[in-house]
Formats: sequence, C-alpha cells, structure tokens
Amino acid sequence: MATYPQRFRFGEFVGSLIWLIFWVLIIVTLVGLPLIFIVLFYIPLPPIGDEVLTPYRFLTMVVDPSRTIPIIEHLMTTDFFRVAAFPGFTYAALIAAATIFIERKFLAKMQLRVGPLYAGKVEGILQLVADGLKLIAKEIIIPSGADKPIFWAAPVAFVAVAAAVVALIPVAPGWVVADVDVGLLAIFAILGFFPLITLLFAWASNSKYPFIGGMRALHQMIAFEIPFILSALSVVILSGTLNLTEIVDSQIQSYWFIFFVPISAFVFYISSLAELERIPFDLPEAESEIVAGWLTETSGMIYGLIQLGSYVKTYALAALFVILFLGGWAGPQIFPPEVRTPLIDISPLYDQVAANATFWFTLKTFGVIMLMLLPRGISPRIRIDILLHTGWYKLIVLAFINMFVALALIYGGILGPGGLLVR
Amino acid sequence: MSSLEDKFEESKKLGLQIVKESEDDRLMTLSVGPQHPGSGHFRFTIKVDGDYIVYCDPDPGYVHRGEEKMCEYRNVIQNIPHLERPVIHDSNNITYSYSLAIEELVGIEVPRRGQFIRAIASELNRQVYTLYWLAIYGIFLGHSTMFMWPMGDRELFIDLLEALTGARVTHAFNIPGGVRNDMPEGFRDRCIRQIRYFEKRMKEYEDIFYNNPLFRQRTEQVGVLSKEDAAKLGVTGSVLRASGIPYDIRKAEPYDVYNELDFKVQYMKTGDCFARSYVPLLDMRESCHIIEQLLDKIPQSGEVRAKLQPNPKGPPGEAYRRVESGRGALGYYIVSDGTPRPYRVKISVGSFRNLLALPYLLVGQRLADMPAVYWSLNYWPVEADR
Amino acid sequence: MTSAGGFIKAIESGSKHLVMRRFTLRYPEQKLKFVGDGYQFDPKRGVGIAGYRGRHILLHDKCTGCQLCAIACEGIAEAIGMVKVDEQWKHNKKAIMPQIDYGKCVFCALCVDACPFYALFMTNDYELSSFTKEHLIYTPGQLAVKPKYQGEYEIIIDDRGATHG
Amino acid sequence: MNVVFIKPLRIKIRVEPGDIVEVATFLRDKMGFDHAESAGGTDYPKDNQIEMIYHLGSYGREDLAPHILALTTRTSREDARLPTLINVFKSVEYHERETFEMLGVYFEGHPRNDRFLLPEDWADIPPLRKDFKIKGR
Repeated sequence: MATYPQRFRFGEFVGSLIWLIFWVLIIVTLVGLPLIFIVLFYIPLPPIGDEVLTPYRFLTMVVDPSRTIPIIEHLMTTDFFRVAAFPGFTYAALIAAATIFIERKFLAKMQLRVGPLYAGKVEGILQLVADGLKLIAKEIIIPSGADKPIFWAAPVAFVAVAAAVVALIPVAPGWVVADVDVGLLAIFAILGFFPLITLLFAWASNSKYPFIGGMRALHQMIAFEIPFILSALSVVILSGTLNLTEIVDSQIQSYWFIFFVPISAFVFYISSLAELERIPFDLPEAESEIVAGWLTETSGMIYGLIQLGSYVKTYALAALFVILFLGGWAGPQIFPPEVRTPLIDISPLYDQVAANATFWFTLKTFGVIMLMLLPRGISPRIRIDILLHTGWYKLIVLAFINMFVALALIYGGILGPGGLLVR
Repeated sequence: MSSLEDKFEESKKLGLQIVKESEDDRLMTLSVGPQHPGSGHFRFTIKVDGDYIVYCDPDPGYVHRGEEKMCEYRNVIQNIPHLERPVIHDSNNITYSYSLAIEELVGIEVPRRGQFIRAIASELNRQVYTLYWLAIYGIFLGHSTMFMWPMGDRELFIDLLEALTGARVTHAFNIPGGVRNDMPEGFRDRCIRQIRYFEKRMKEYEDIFYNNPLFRQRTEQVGVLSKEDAAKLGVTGSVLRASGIPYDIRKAEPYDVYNELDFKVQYMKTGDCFARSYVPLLDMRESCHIIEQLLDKIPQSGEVRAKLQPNPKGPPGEAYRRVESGRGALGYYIVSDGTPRPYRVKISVGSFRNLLALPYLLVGQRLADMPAVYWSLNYWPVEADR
Repeated sequence: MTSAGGFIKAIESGSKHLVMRRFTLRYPEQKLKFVGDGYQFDPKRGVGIAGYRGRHILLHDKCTGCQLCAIACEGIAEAIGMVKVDEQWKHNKKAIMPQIDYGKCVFCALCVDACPFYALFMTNDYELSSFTKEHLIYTPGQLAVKPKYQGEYEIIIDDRGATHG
Repeated sequence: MNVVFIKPLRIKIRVEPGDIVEVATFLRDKMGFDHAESAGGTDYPKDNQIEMIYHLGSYGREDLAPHILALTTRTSREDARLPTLINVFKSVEYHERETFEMLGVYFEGHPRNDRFLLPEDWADIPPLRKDFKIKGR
C-alpha cells in the first residue's frame, strides 16, 4: 500500500550497461595500459624458471593464459606463497570466513531462525562481505584515557599471533610454512601470548569492564593451559616426536590416536573451547555481566581484526586437534593421478598427493569446527569459579589418566618403534 | 532479631574485612545500567571486591511517566490505553484489575461470557509475558537458543491475541463493563491446537535449558530467599511462590470466574534462582490447563459487555482490587469523588515490590551471578517506574 | 552420571531442531492473514466485532460531523481533528469530518466505539510508513479509500513444528 | 482509631499519626498481617490534609489471604510528617520513599528520604499533590 516497487524498464537497463562498459574502457585505456607499459619497460623483471621474463613474454600471456602456468608454478615454490596464500594466511582466513558463515547458518537452524538471508541472493552467502565493509566504514573510537600505542597495537598483534600459529600447521605432506622440530612446543609457546595481549588491551582501554574481562581471560587461559598441554603430551608420548608432520606420519603408520587416548582428546577439545573464549567459556566477553568484557571499547575495524584473529585461532586449534588425534591428512586416495582440463592445461600445477591430503585435512577440520560450534547452541555460560574448578581439578586429572594409558601402550610394546599395531 | 537482618549481616561479613573505610580503594564501583546490556531501563550501582558484590543500590525511575497523575486527568475509559503502556507484554492483566476496581466503584456486573473471555485473554497474555521474560533470562545466562525459542513461540500467542483483540501487543481489550468484542469464529479450535503444540515445546525447554547441568550449576543455591524473608520483604508472584509460600491471587481471592476453575498453585521450596526461574514454567503449564478449561466452560452465546454510558461515574468511594499478573499481584487503589475522573489512582505493581529483594539477594553474591539473580526477580523496569 | 545425561539430552534436543520448521515470517514477501475485515463496532448492541486494528476507514455517507470520535480521542492520543470537507451531505450540515494523524494514533479503536452512526471503522492496513510526518496525516478523503491488503499466510502446525505459510 | 468501612474482604481503619506504629505492630504480631502490599498517599486540599494509606495483607495465615486491611492516617499538608513503618513492615521501604517524593510526606525514622523515581534535577512541588497541574490540561 505505502511502498511501490520501482518500475523496471528494459531500455534503462541496457543504457546503464552501455554506460558501465564505456567507463571501463575509458579507465583501462587511459590509466591501465600506461601503467602496464611503465612497469614492463622501466622495471627489471625477475627470471622465471630458465628464462627471463621479458615484456614480450608477459604480453603474450595476456593473450594466451596457459603461458602463466610456469610463473604460478615458480611462485608456488617460494616462501612468500606459502606464507601469504596456501598453507598460510589466505587459506586460514578463507576457512575462518567459511566458519563464520557456517556458524551463523548452523546456529540459526538450531534456533528455528533463517539466519543471513538477503546479502548475495543465495542464503546470504555474502553477508560476511557486507559486515566487513560495514566494519571498515565505521569510525574507530578510542577512549580519551586510553594508552594509544597499545590500544592500536593489540588488535594487530592478536591477528599476527593467530597467524603465527597457523604458520606451524602442516596441511599436506611438505606443505607447511615452518617445519620445525619442536612444532608442538612452539604452538603452545605462541598461544601463551594471547592472555598477555588480552590483558594489555584491557588495561590500555582504561575502563572497568574491559579490565574485569581481561582479568577473567587471564585466569581462564592460565587455568586451561596446563590441561591443554598435558592432553597433547600423551600424543607426544605415543608418537615420540614434537614435529607435527612426524606426528601425523606416525598416525598414518599405526592408527588415529583418538582411539588410544580418547580422554585426552576430550580434554583437548574442552581446553581449546576455553582457549578460544567460545560459549560456554565466553566469560571474558560475558555481555550481560560485564557489557562486552575486554572488547567493550573496541569499535570499527579494531573489533573486526580481533574477530578475524579469533576465527583464525579457531581454525588453528581445530587443525591442531586434527593433527594430534584424527590423523591429519590421512585418508583414502580419491583424487585421480592427473587431470585434463579444457582450454588451459593446469596439469603441471596438480599434485595428486597434496590435493588429496588437503581435501581430507580440510574436511576433518570442518568437522572439528562444527563440534566446536555446537556448544554455543545448547549451553549457557559457565561461572568463573566453576570454570576454574573444572580447569584445575578435573581436567588435569583426566589428562593424567590418559598419559598413563599412553605410557602403558608404549612400554607394553603395542605402539612405539616396532610395536604390535605399527604397520 | 530476625533471620533477614542476620542474613544481611552474614553476607556483609563475607566482605566485612573489605568494607572498612581504610581499604575502600579495593572496591570497584560498577554502574549496571541504564546502558548496560544486562539491566533494562534501570540502573543499580554495585560495588565489587574482586568477584564478590558487597554493596547494591537500585535506582529506578528512568522510564517514570506519571501514570498515576495522568489518570486523574482522564475519564475512566480514556485511561485504558495509557494504563497498559507500563507492561505492554502483559497489557490485559494490567487493565484487568483496573476494570475490576472501576466496576466495583460504578457498581456494574460483567456478563458471564465477558468474564470468560477476559480470563482467556488474561491467561494468554500471561504466557506472552512469561515467554518474553524467559527469553531474556536465557540470553542473560548466555544461552542464545533459549532466547530464540520462547521468542518464536511467543508469536503463536501474539497471533492468537491479535485474532481475539485486534492488536498485537497493546490490546486495550479489557474495559470497565466487560471486553471490547466477542471471540472471532474458529478461535477456540485454533487456541486449543496451539496450546497442544506449546505443551510439547515446554518439554524441549526443560531438555535444553532447565535440565542443562551448566544452568543448574549457575542457579542452584544462588541467591536464596528464605520463606520468612520472602514474607517480610513482601515479594509477590513467582518470587514468592519459589520461596515456598503458595500464594496466588487467582486462588486466594478469586476474581470473576476463577473460583469455578480447577487448578493448582505451583510453588517450590528452595527459594534459589533455579526455583524462581522454574516456577514461571510451571505457571505456564498450569495456565495452559486453565485456558482449556475456560474454553470448555464458556457459555456458547451471550453478551460480553455491559451497557455503560460513555462517561461512567459512581458514588464517591474507594476500591482496592488486585489480580495475579505475570509478575505477581497487581493492585489498583482507586479513590472516586463522584466525577467521571478518578480522584486518585495508586498502582501497586509486582515489580516494585520484588525490587526490594534485589539488594538483599545481590550482596554477597559473585558478579557473574548478578544477571541470574536480577532477572530471576521477575522485575520489569517500566512497570516499576509506572 | 546425571550431568552427562543432561548434556546428552540438551545436544539431542538441539540437534533435533536442525530439521524443524522455522518460525520466521519473511515479511515483505509474506503477509499474515487476519480475522475479518478490521475492527468494527455495533452501537445498537454495544459490542465490537473482532478484527485487526489497522488504519481507519471513514464512510462519508454516514458521518454526521458529530465530533464524538474527536472527543473520545482527546484524552488518549489527540490524533483526531475535525476539518472542513468540500462535500454536501444532508446529514452533515457543518461539513466537518475527522482527520487522523497516524503519528499520534495508538490504534486503541475507542473512537470506533464512540461513533454511533456506523461511519468510522478500522481496516487491515497497517503499512502506514512515510518519509515525512505530514504524510502521516490522513485527510477525510484519504480515509474514505478502502485499502487493499492481501495477507495469505497463517500458522501451520504439524509434526515438524510451527511455521508461517 | 475508628473503622471507616467494612466491605467484603476489605476493612479500612483510620488512626492518629501518633498511634500508627503501635497499631501496626499490633496488627503484625497479633493479627497476622505480615506485609504491606502497597502504601500510598492521597492529597485532600479541601480538608488541608494528606491521607497515607497502607494496604496490609497476610502470607502467613491462610484464612486472611483474601483480606486486605487498609490502615490510614492523616497529616496536615503544610508540615507533612509521619512516623515511618519501616521497622514494622520491611516491605514499605520503597513505597514510603516514593510517597516522600510524590507527595512530600517526610517519614521520620526512614533511613532514606530522597529521590527515587523522579529525575535528579526535579525542582517543583511534589507532583501528586493536587495543586501540581499538568501543562496543557
């Protein structure tokens, strides 16, 4: 009655399309092409493979995309690609984005809602993009009494530390940014930075609620750090190494460790929930008690960065669970040995083993992430004293139980070098 | 002298070493509200020592609109739309006792069918209010599913009330002399069908919320209000019944048709937050039975509204009538001086009475229990301010 | 262990709802069906007829310009004002009719109760939003228009839960 | 002390301000009225008096459950002072605070006769007195 939809005219539609094409052409010819020529003729280009990348070769690539394949192949061997793209940040951020979307739809299903619906036409698949744009457009408000350098640095440090954890996670055999011998230890060392960042940010906000939230985060993370490490320790005993790739290899040689040490896996799962500040352990952000906890004074992209960091952290811990207990990338071979694609032949880029490993690893990681999302729908927030009690008294004891089981398995000759169940 | 003062002293003792003036800088003053997500239109100042609350001072009045003064400037019918504003989720109950008091003053009898429809609307509205309250209780404890489910189920009852009264929340349905209109066709079947569905839903609430061990841990033995203290503080409604006093106006002083109905007063004996949050669910269950009985017993036809001149007035006098609303006894004290406008209207609301228990329950509790205790008191800030 | 049982029950109950129907009414695409044609009042019998209380409809051939609706609204919302109309009716010598400001109206329908001539009723139309406050003031001419409201969705309850449409 | 009216389930008695604490204590200890449901005042400019009314109820005695006993007293408008009942009925604490700011009755012995519902900067006469007029009416 009161709102009329605008009438659709085909002529106007076509006119707007032509107008768009006109502007694209203008910009490409006046800005794009000169830029390309400046880059090609005045900046020395790196050698690719055996040949030097000349302007002639580059321009032929524009016409024939299959000639870019050697360049990509070369790029994929560089460290930069590993850090920025595949096992590193982009892959983690993509999984984090998918996690956010899945979480919202999954929770909405459980709560009899529809969840994001309109952005992106198909079930709100572009909702995250819209949210991100909104956060970027928002003003960043800094409290007048805040400690500005720390206030600015903490969100960046949060994402950086979360990304540092990702750097140690092997996704497929050989596909890891930093393959260090003490990988597991390094992960726990890096995770130890989070309470520090939280507390620094809380203190820098110069506000009461963030301060209480920061103190809670500190208590919670310290209480859960010990069962966290202890539960991972039984895996180390079983595999005899701290290197994550070798831990996976030893599971491929025998069986997944979750079958031997299920209680450790349970403790690890609970502790990682606490480490991630997810419901029911979201005390540092308990909104009805302390507004938003240590995030009270965040706004705009500072909040966005912390959210990104925490979801990257979710991916990292889920991936760690997969590596420690679910056999990492182990799984039946389902990818064909080589692929044929029309138009452009990408077979030099295709690696059967890596693709298969990545597929299984991602699948398992999403399974664990779903498991981590589940408590949010069914459980209220826990109280701080119950939480500390759980952490210090119950989980540590449980973690010890399975450590003895692991020791018994090693000394009983069932696992370990030359054990019964080792293939 | 009594257990109440003892308890207050006892809970003070917990923080007694801290409350000393010299160590006052250990305390942190937190202002909960009016912009705090866990307060509503209401503020209370608390002081915490570490994780324990050692002081609490409620400060209502952010939504005070002077309903009592406004009543003196309008005639009795015109008062209806603005009187339901304090509790729009329970608007049939807040106008119910007003209508009862005016009827007593003017001296009119409501037709029997009208009484039944009134009771049906009032019970449906109690469900709407309680579901809203339960949803907020869920989100206060961080249980987002418990926020969404009651909000969704509440729509069913809102749709029913919309069919009956024509408005979704502010119904303006009870007026002195009866109700505004008769039930629409097919209302009875629809009502029974939705109540059957809702009875099934309440089992799910128990599964996911009330029997959840984390919820039990958070609410059991928290904020215990003993029977003596409850009577002394004069709390009402579900807070009173959770403390072991089976007092319900529908049973104690049955108004209209309630003495013909067969229902039990639901109560629990523990008086902790769990009891205070569980009694409303029991009430809703009982309310479903009441609605079914009302739909069975309602006369098939008849008047629903007594004839009344546009400006009803009675002899000078005064009346105090009360009903059981979603938050407990809701009484109107009306003084009439023989003119069409009331001389004085005093609204005694359950929220205002339950507020008195807040400082007593909060002192000595943990900060994390603050939302659990506060919202379990069935407190509606707008109603308390009037 | 009772607490473990409680968790399992909660998980079961939560995952059961993954396949249940959703409550959500997708409003601009779906509209709710109402009972009847809007709230009406029968002055002879003194009771109303159940219906949704949306905006009013004014029957020009019945309105006598008696101002009772405006008087009823005086203490409630003061939304009704009487204005001159450019019409000639035998029963409306003063040629005044109510004009309603929906920025103030609370939709209590007590003006409908006050009208003794079957001239003022309410309709199902609730979509009254506008960009300016002036557009919320409906003149007698606008009030005479019968709104077109098509709501066809109702609550459906079955084994998989309740849903709208 | 005199009985103003007796209606079914409702009794109203009026006492002098000096006796009210004593009467209230008697009602609580001997009669079983253990809480006040509401307490409020009414302004009577014609008599130059303010009437304070306590609606007392009982949770303890089942036979008294439907009964409400209205205990009233009157004080003059110019110097409105009354003894508080907070030591008898704990439940009147907020009601008396509200009456203080709405009608300007000072309760002697009440720990907090200060602002409750009205805004902090309220600087007019108490709003529920009859000589306070709402603007435009």
